[in-house]
Amino acid sequence: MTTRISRDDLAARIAADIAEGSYVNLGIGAPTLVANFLPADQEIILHTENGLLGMGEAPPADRIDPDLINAGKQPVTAQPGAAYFHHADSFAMMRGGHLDVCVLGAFQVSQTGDLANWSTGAPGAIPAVGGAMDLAIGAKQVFVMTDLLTKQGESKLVAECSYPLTGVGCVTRVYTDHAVFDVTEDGFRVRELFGDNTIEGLEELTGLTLQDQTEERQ
Amino acid sequence: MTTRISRDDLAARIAADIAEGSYVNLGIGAPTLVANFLPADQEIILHTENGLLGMGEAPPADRIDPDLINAGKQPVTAQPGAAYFHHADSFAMMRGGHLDVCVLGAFQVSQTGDLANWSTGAPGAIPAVGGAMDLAIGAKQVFVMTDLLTKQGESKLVAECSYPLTGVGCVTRVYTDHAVFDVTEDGFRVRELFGDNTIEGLEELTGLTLQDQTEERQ
Amino acid sequence: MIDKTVASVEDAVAGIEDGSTIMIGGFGRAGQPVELIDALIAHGARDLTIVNNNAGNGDTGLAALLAAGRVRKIICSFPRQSDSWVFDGLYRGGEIELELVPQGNLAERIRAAGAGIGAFFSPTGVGTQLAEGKEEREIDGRRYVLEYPIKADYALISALKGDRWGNLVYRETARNFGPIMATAAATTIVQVDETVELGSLDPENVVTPGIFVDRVVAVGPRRWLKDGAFVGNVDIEGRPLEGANQ
Amino acid sequence: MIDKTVASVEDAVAGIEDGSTIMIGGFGRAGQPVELIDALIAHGARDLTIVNNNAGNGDTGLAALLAAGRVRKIICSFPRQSDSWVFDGLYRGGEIELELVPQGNLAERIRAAGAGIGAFFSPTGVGTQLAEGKEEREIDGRRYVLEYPIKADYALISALKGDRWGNLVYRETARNFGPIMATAAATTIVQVDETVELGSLDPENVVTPGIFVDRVVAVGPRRWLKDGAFVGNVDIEGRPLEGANQ
Repeated sequence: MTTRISRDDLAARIAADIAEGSYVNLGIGAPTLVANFLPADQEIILHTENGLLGMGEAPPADRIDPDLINAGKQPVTAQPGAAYFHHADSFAMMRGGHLDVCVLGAFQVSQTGDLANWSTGAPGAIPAVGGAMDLAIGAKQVFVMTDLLTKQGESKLVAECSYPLTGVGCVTRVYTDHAVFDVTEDGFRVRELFGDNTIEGLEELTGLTLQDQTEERQ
Repeated sequence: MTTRISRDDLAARIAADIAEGSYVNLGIGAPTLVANFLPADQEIILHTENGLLGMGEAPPADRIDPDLINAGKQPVTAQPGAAYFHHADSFAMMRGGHLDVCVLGAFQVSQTGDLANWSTGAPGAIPAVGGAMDLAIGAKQVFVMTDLLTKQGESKLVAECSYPLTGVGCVTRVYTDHAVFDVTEDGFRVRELFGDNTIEGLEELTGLTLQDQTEERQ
Repeated sequence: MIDKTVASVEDAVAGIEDGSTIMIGGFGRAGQPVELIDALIAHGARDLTIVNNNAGNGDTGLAALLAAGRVRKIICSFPRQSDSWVFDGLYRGGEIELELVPQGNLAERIRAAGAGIGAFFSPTGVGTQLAEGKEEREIDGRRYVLEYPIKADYALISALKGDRWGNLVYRETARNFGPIMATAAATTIVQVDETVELGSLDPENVVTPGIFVDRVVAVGPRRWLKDGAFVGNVDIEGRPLEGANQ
Repeated sequence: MIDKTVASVEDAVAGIEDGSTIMIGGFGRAGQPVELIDALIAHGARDLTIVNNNAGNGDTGLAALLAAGRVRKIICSFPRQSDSWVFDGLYRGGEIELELVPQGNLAERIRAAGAGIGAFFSPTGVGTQLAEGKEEREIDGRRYVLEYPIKADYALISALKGDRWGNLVYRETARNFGPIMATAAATTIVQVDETVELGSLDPENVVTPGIFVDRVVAVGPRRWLKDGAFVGNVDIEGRPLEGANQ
């Protein structure tokens, strides 16, 4: 029985939902993988909040440019048609709602679309927020890419987040290794099931009442 | 008896008070004349709020460039070392207190430094404010250049402005054809008398009690 | 392939609805998107709210739009000019509504709309008629008034060059309101002298990144430019000098 | 003649007082003014409040300033990184104060200081721990928190080229916080790879106009550049690749 897809398959699944011409910010970590699956024959423009639109792939080792990095501080390139700008302009772009999609990781997503992804709230941990809160509220569609369950088997989809919030009511869709969920006024709706997953099985895993939207889409 | 200096002499007097290296905005109208008297061997950088630092003199007739104008919509040139920017950046520069001096015209200046220069408040007049209110609050020193008296012989220096205000407590110094006045916590202080003017004579013309600061400066 | 270029100014203004709020770039004539305004007049949309620094000059461009009776309200800083007779007549006749905004507050309110700022405290206008009825607050010993964003359905702006992604560069003080208006409108429509190949604008020098731009139309060079170089021989309104070598 | 260039990094940081608030440009290592930071360490000012996106990487630059015990407080968005051991140690030891600000609010608060804005309503952080105790308001159906400007006594930033008026251009994503920090400090100090003749920077492409700049010092090109061209052969920290043709 298959109930989980791989992280690469999940990245590919997300990439397939991003229309040509979209302006997209891929968060640090797993969401960065989505770039590998964007179709080469389509133009999708990547934004990195440290001041670049039209971000390209990583350079070869001898062409690393320390002045040209992404938000994860990894070396990148700039595509023809790129533009550089300063941090206030970059975050104005995000906060002003000009990005079509951003893809973020998550510790938890609540059924009202609250996102927790910046702090576990563990005592003694050093807090660091970066652009997470700006990204969370700053795109027309906020996609979350995450495993459905923690390593301890707890659901990351929750009735209410117990971790410190990144943003309130901001998530539009959650792509997990088990299924894809839309955040709606009625809570999570299952948009697509991967492998042998069932609505009932997911309700058991998450402890939530889920709406079934899978048929409507077929 | 000489009690008034010419407008050109007044412009020259103001120019002499502007230090090399200053960033200066000259308001529309008479203040524009000050540019003619800035010493050619010194670098003083002129700002025009429609998006240029390093504004130069007017071009010859066959070199007028409709894309290169000042705030009065007159043709100008750009000096080596100039920079162009958009309107939000230009007014951020003003509002943020980065200009050293601006020189403005006035209908009235009150002894607490209130400025009225954008509207006579006459019924039926079409209002227009432009950048006047931003300039009034937007430079480290706000100089006013004006005749002391209206054509009707009324003092433009007043206890309290009767015309609609442009800015509150914003004027630092008033250059008139009769004398130069500093705005202080104790009201107007006469800094310099032109021609045969006396403190007493100016008190009579203005109806105000004036402080005498002329000796201190000598 | 992303291609934001459109073939004609008619295509560029297609779909603009009656009742729209439209930002129009330019400071006086500099940077005014005259060709797009002419197309908007021909297009016929009415009951418009216009955001511009001025309220039209002479009988062309924005003044012609006003003269055609298409504008219900104008938000601007400096309507009254020596050549603003069209606006003056409408205003005195009570045929147009005016919201007068200090120029820097106008610019910052437009930027705020594009930057997702809910409102901001500005020191400009404090204690004046133009701040009457507005919330006031003292912060750190200085008085401020609360100003709200101005957003628009459309922006019509003019730039020097653009590529098919909508990246733009401007020319001299014709830049003025273009870059901020582009950020504040749901649909931004740009006339450029010339469209250029993607990749030919230096990414360091792009002033408006394409993310803010929806449609780009090439309208040909200004009369005072030739092959990208300034040749002059015009007056400040861009009319050829008498006897000039045209 | 205006000449903002100074001869050495020592001259550039001269006069910085104990207790100053200092903005330091850079996002991680990109755009970090390492030479100026080294000069600041040698200069000796202490009890500093630092504004930076991060809290130092490795053992050089900002991390070295922290290690030298000069910093009382840091205002930043992302202190914890894989190589932020210097900060981590100080923080856990209670030897440094941290004000954590979402990155976009950090940038906008710096801009607000430079632009004379008294405060602004931001949607970022609403309903989170980082908005606790802050004024909140609903505007047009959306919730916002009120954020105040961050200003500084000094800004230390890094640019690619500058002229004697202080006009600056940057390189790629090393631009980041430089242009806004330059506007928000009483005294802005810039290290550039190279100073250039006045007039050689195209006025259309100047990113920071000289009005925001007080001192400019040339520190020579980055290791990955030669005669203005990118040559590579370094790792992401700018260290030469083994066997690279240096």
